[in-house]
Amino acid sequence: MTYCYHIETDRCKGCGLCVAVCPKKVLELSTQVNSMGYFPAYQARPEDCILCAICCTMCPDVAISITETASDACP
Amino acid sequence: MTYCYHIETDRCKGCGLCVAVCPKKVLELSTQVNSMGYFPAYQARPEDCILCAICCTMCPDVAISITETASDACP
Amino acid sequence: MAKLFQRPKSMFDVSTHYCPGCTHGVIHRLVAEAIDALDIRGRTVGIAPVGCAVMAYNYIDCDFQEAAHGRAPAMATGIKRVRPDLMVFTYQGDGDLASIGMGEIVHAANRGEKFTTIFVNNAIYGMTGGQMAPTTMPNQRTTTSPFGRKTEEVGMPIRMAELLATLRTPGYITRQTVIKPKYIQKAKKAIERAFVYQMENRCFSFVEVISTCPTNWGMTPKDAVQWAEDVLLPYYPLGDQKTPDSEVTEKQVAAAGAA
Amino acid sequence: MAKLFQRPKSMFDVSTHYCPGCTHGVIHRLVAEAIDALDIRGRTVGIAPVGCAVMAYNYIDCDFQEAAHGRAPAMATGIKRVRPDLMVFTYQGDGDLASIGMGEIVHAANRGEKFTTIFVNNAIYGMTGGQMAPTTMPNQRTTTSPFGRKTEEVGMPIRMAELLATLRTPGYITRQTVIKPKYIQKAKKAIERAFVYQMENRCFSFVEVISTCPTNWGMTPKDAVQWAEDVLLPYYPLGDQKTPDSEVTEKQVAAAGAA
Amino acid sequence: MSKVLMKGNEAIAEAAIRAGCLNYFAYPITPQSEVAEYLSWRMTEVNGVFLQGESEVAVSYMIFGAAGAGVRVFTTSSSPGISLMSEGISYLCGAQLPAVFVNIMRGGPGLGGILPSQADYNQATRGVGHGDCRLLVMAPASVQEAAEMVMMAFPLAEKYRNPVMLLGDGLIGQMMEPVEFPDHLKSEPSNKDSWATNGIDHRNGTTRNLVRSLFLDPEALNNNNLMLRAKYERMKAEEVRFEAYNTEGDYQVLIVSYGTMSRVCKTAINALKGQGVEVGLIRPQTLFPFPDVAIREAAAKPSCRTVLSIEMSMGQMVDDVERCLHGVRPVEWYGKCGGEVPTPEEIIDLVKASV
Amino acid sequence: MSKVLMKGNEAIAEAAIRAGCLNYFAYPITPQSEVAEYLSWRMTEVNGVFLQGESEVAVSYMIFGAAGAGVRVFTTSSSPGISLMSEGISYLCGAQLPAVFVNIMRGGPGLGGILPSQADYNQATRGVGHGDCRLLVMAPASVQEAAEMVMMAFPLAEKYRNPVMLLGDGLIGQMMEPVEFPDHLKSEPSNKDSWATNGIDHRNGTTRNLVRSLFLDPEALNNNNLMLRAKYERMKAEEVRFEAYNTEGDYQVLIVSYGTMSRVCKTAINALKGQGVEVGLIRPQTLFPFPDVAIREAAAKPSCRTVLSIEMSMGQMVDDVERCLHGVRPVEWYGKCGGEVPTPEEIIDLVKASV
Amino acid sequence: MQSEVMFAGFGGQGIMLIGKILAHAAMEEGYEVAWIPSYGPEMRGGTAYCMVVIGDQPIGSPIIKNPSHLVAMNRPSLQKFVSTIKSGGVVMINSSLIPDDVQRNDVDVLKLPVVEIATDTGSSKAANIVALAAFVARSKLVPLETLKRCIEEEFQSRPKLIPLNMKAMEAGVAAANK
Amino acid sequence: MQSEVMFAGFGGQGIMLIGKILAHAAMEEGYEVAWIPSYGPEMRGGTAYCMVVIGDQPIGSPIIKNPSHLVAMNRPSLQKFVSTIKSGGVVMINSSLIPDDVQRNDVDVLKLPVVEIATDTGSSKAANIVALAAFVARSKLVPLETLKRCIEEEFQSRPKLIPLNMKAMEAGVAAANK
Ligand SMILES: Cc1ncc(C[n+]2csc(CCOP(=O)(O)OP(=O)(O)O)c2C)c(N)n1
Ligand SMILES: Cc1ncc(C[n+]2csc(CCOP(=O)(O)OP(=O)(O)O)c2C)c(N)n1
Ligand code: SF4
Ligand code: SF4
Ligand code: SF4
Ligand code: SF4
Ligand code: SF4
Ligand code: SF4
Ligand SMILES: [Mg+2]
Ligand SMILES: [Mg+2]
Repeated sequence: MTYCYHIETDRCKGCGLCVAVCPKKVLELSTQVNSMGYFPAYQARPEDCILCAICCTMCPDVAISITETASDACP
Repeated sequence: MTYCYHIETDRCKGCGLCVAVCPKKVLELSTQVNSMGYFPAYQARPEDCILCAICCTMCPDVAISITETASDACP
Repeated sequence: MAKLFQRPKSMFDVSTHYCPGCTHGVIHRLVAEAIDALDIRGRTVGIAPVGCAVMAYNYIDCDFQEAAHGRAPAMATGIKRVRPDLMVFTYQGDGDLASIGMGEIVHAANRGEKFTTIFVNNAIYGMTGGQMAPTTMPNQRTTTSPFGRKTEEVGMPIRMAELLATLRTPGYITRQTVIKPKYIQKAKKAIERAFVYQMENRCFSFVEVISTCPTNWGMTPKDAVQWAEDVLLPYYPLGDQKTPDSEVTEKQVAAAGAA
Repeated sequence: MAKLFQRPKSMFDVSTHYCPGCTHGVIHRLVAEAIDALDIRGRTVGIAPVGCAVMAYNYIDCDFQEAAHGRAPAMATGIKRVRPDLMVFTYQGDGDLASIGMGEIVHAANRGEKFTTIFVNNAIYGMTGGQMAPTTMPNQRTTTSPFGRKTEEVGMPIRMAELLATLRTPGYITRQTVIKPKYIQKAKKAIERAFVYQMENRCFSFVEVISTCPTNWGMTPKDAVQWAEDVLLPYYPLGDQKTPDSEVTEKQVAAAGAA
Repeated sequence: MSKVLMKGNEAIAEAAIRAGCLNYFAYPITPQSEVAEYLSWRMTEVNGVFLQGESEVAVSYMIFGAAGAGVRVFTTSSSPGISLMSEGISYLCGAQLPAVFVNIMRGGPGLGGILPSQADYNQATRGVGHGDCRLLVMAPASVQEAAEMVMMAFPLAEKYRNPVMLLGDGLIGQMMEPVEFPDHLKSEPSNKDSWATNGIDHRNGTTRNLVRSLFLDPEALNNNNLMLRAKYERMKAEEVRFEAYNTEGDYQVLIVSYGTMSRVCKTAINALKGQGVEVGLIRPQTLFPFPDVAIREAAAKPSCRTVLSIEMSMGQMVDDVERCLHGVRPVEWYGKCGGEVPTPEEIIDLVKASV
Repeated sequence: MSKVLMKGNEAIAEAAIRAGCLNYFAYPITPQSEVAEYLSWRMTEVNGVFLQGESEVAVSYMIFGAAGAGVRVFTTSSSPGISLMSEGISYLCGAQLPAVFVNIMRGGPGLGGILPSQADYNQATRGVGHGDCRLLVMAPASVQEAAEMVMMAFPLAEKYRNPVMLLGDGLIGQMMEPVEFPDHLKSEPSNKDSWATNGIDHRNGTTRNLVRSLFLDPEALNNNNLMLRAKYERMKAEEVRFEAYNTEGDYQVLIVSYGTMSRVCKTAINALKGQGVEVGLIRPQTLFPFPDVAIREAAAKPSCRTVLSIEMSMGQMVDDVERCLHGVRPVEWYGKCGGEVPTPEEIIDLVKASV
Repeated sequence: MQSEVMFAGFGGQGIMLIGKILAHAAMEEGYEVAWIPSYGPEMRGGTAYCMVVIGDQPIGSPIIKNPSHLVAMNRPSLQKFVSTIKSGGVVMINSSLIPDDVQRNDVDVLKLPVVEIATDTGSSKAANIVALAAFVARSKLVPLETLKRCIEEEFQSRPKLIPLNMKAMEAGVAAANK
Repeated sequence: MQSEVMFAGFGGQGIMLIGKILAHAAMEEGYEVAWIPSYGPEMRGGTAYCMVVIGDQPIGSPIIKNPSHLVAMNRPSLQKFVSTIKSGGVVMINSSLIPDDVQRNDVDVLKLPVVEIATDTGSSKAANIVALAAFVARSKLVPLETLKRCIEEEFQSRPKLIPLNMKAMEAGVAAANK
């Protein structure tokens, strides 16, 4: 079983709320603009992520998901 | 000085509220219809009246007045 | 000791259209007495409601506007904002104020508009023939609740004084009645006080007055006052809900809590 | 322990029109999660307000009606009375519910209509560009209170949960917020609970949710959540104002007091 | 069913039930409160929904909600109450919801009076709400016709997915006349599954329905309006109803009048016949769509010299009459507004003066 | 005063102040919220009254109360908001109170959209409230004209003791154009002591004033209505305003159009001139009273073959055009509603198709 | 042919009801009928009246300036309406409350102390039925049998009141025929 | 003669403001002007645009299908409007956000990285002023002196911002003239 943490870049509005609430300071905002003209969040330090889903809970745009997959790698 | 107690018969709607509240049971409703078609209140026992004005306070039609006059008789 | 009693000066010497024993008449007189006592007839504007008191201006002798159903507080706001020197009161029934006019009274009260509301609660729509009001008692029969007010279906009666008293801004909120002389004396003082607060530009003031509607209750005037005492007063307790003094501290609290 | 997280099934997979960091999106998600949790999508009707959430139906996937400004509770009443088997919720902003819609929410609540209201209080008119709302804080600047809300002129902010809780009939009245994850968890439970009470046909249920409007507050999303916590929460305390259980006893009291 | 003597207001209430409408929301107002009073017990008998709303504004949206949920629903009110419903009526039009609104008109403007009037003609036929919204407006001239029109109103509302208004004056509501509820006017509510928010499960479906009037995209909004316009044009083609009275012979004067007022005109016409003066009458039964062609043709009759629009208003329908006449004959207005209905004698004098 | 570049909404706000109106009550709604936003600080500067009401219903009665108390007062709103004010407007008419209502129209019906529209023509000119109430309705075609009409509106409202409506479309409110506020349009509020409830002492009087619209006696109500009718007839005689454009020569087509739409038509007319097609335009500046005679006469010009009523609505003013033409020429409607304003190119094609 | 009857009196005298019963009876007899109330000022007290129109043709104007008959239950009503009544009509006067005489001799005046008559038969509240019955007995607008049936029907929901009202009817008829 | 300029970009880029400044400057020069905003959906984000019409005759239709010039501050705007511009017009492109080239050779294309230019002069927030100045320098619709005065006037209430915007203006002019 693998957990897949995924931020849908084009759905993210770069509000930074996830960055602020992550207990592990995993997240940062990108300097690359997305298709909507926002600077999306990304896991700057994915290795620190404890998959607590706090960022998911906070994200107003439901841009973050954590899924499980039977295969080794996330899609 | 004379106190004049007066019920304006044509203004009275015969509701009987004054009759009910008079502490001295002075008032009664007449059996004579007035111009509006009501049976007005009158002082059945004026001698018992203590001029407390409770009936005046109660009357919704401001039909009762107590006035003072310098002359001996009320107008 | 003998007491003198006469029609207040600011009341026209005419008979009213009210039904026999309807206590609207008493409340009119108390308002007129307050106007006389404070000697403000020359700068008072009354607002008559849509309800049995729609023609209150035929009885109380000061400037008057006639409201649309429920909108008296908005009109009073309009007047008072542009002419703060005028004394403005609204006279509203329970259908008028508590049903269609709920939004207007809550907001005028909450803005702290400096006018006075006389709220005549007779637990029914008088003028239109006895339909149910938001203040109609549980199981009370009316022409639109022929089997009695079913609270499971339409809820419990609304207590306006309590409701408004939860707002921070309004200053004087009280409930009185005029069904018996002893209450009338107190109601008179409350109405005067409400006008005084306005005069001092202190606060919105609201006097709920429990009243009767013998006609639509289907009772004699005597039974009506008794029913009001037995049934209405326990649910609609008399007394001040809020006075401007208590408000002062409230305000400090609020200020502290806020930005 | 790792947690899974995905877009709720009753949420469309589209991006919203909300501003970055606007917490309307979180509240939408909680509603959709509740619909999923109770498996009621097939019999739920949402009512979208006039406000930033006017297009809530583009995001939550169940039957929807679009209300006129402030009238969602009347529409919900219409639906629920003729189709009590449907689950109905309104989603309303503070301008919508507390200003123009005051009459409708008070009366729907007081009749005990068996629907659920999600009341999004962001202390401002979001959609129309940041005008003052009845919930705007003292001294808060808005486009129609450019010098800050002056409470001497327009009164203190209205606390809807407290106001509705004074009514006897409504059952579940609570205030929550979604400005931080810890609050979001509680808000989620409250929304679910509100739907459950409706499902059990018990009472009117009302969840006020303190939300942000970074755009019209003129703040970054981060500053906005902080301002909400520092300034709004002290004036708008979180927690249940009323639950149906406490109501049961209330009702007995009322019955005793009444006719 | 045999005839029963009923007040117009009660007949309207009963007719709605006979028409299969078991849902009613209203706010009391004279002269139509009897509808609510009647239904407050009658709906209990038939297991229907009766609710007194807190205001006419709220009621209009209770109607919206219920209509949107797919049931037959109606309300009744009187002039000021209808003004308060105007935003809601515009919303119903915009969202294409069927419902029936009854306006038992009283004197206006403002609080006005409670006696009969026809001064909401303009509002009903044109301005009841903002935007391009129109109601199909029917105007009964008797209690029997009021009952029948109510029964017709529901299927019409559903045919067009548009609110229908019954425009009666206070006398129609207050008068008692014998009435029967024709079986042939009973109808089943139409299937609304394609658009009503009656629950996805209820439709055994998977996709949701959406009832709305907001179209932020200008093209979408224009299209919605074009669709509405097409419906209104279809009403004009299919729903015009009127009665022609004494139009067979050669008349010098044509009266256009509706509702209670038209009955007074008929009495006058009969009396004038006795005096050798022939007067024709077109009585619009639908005010929108208006019987343009019928009136123009009746006015164009060579014998006819003038047209009178007689209304219990200060001159409202007369604009429509002028409009549809295209100048073939001059039109004059006569009317009163405030409760006093013009008498047959007045009409007789008026006609005599104009021939 | 020199010209300043201003949004229509701000110019309207400022014009009211220049016109001596220092009292404003309103509820926010796109596309006119800038009026309130502007006045929220500007009224502070001039010691005036600014209040955001809790709803349009309440605002209409704040206006009533203030107007009844004898001050100049106005409000602004947009389509759904005006519907909610319709009961109040009827009350103002009935009680004969002067006040100014600005409607910056948006798409309808229902929630519709927020882009410009002219679909409240019917409501403004006829049905805004119940009963025989009419507004004097002015329709500006530029920011400058909006400002001037606002300044004219107050004395007109007082002249007739009747509400006046300024009917603009969203573009008029949102556009910036240079504007100046002509000194000659400034005016003093009239003396209202004979009827306003401004306090007995204020009038140095002893008898009170009464502002009301209820007349339970039918004759009294009829009389009130006759008085109102007389005012409306006087407006028809004295207040008709319109602009005639390119009507000197011989044109084959006459366009009737107002507001923003008329500017588009002018551009089209100029372009058509270049192509040898002459088109006349009557632009009503008052919608009630309507320029009946001007339009009929312009249409009757021998060269003119047809009339086009071009509106940002689904066909509303066209009824008035049809009415006033008395059949002298056929009239056709063209329009769009929902935000997209028909372009000059569309009008050009339309005219070409009809000649 | 068309007859119009004006019923007038104080609110509370049961004016509307007797108008309705007459209309009902006429309808049962196959006539066209209309019952038109005054639903004046939304308030109590004042004068109440209703008009009943009975005809063999559809009824045109419900507004009638000169009714055929009058049933006047109080003084103001008599004064207001008596001069409007068509020649040959019946004018029924409740002499219990109306001292006046009628100054016309082209109408058929019927003066009866209906309150006293009603009181004698059991309750003054049935004075309206006394008046109605007397009026019908005199005007013969509908058969008394039909009237009786309609009165009974009217009180169907309160059957206890039927005997009283039947007695009142009989008394009214008897008084009119005296 | 009439010219129309379409200013388009994201909400927040200051599009409305530069349109207004141009309209103001043109007014000062004695032209007839109109500034017409898109006041689209009552919500944030999305594309914002405004049209400035400048003419020597009263301005007719405020609705213009084919403007003379375009100032495109983001990619969607360029894509949406570029094909509508009249032959001979100026198309000014914010190349900081728009990688695309224009496929027309009947217009005068001016590509400038206005964000970078603005950043270099002090703040990326002044990118709009850079664009405006560059556009005016190229199109010559109004004298640069007048434009300068109007920019100053616009920031009168926040005088601290004036030097920054003056620099931005100069940089824009310089870039356009390069
Ligand atoms: C908009 C509108 N709706 C309804 C009415 C009818 N109406 C007149 S008075 C009234 C209710 C009066 O009841 P209340 O306010 O309790 O006053 P009361 O007569 O009991 O003193 C109603 C519903 C109206 N005139 N206007
Ligand atoms: C009758 C009416 N009045 C006013 C408006 C304009 N309007 C749209 S949304 C809104 C306020 C929205 O504020 P709120 O309810 O707090 O919602 P938010 O956008 O803050 O979520 C207003 C006044 C309208 N659409 N209809
Ligand atoms: S899941 Fe938890 S640890 Fe991982 S990024 Fe999100 S908030 Fe941070
Ligand atoms: S909370 Fe969501 S929208 Fe905001 S930055 Fe994080 S992922 Fe993006
Ligand atoms: S004054 Fe007092 S004692 Fe005299 S009648 Fe009145 S209540 Fe009775
Ligand atoms: S209280 Fe007044 S109205 Fe009533 S009976 Fe006594 S005097 Fe008459
Ligand atoms: S109906 Fe009721 S409230 Fe109205 S006057 Fe009569 S008793 Fe008083
Ligand atoms: S305007 Fe405010 S409430 Fe509306 S979407 Fe933006 S941040 Fe949210
Ligand atoms: Mg009441
Ligand atoms: Mg809000």
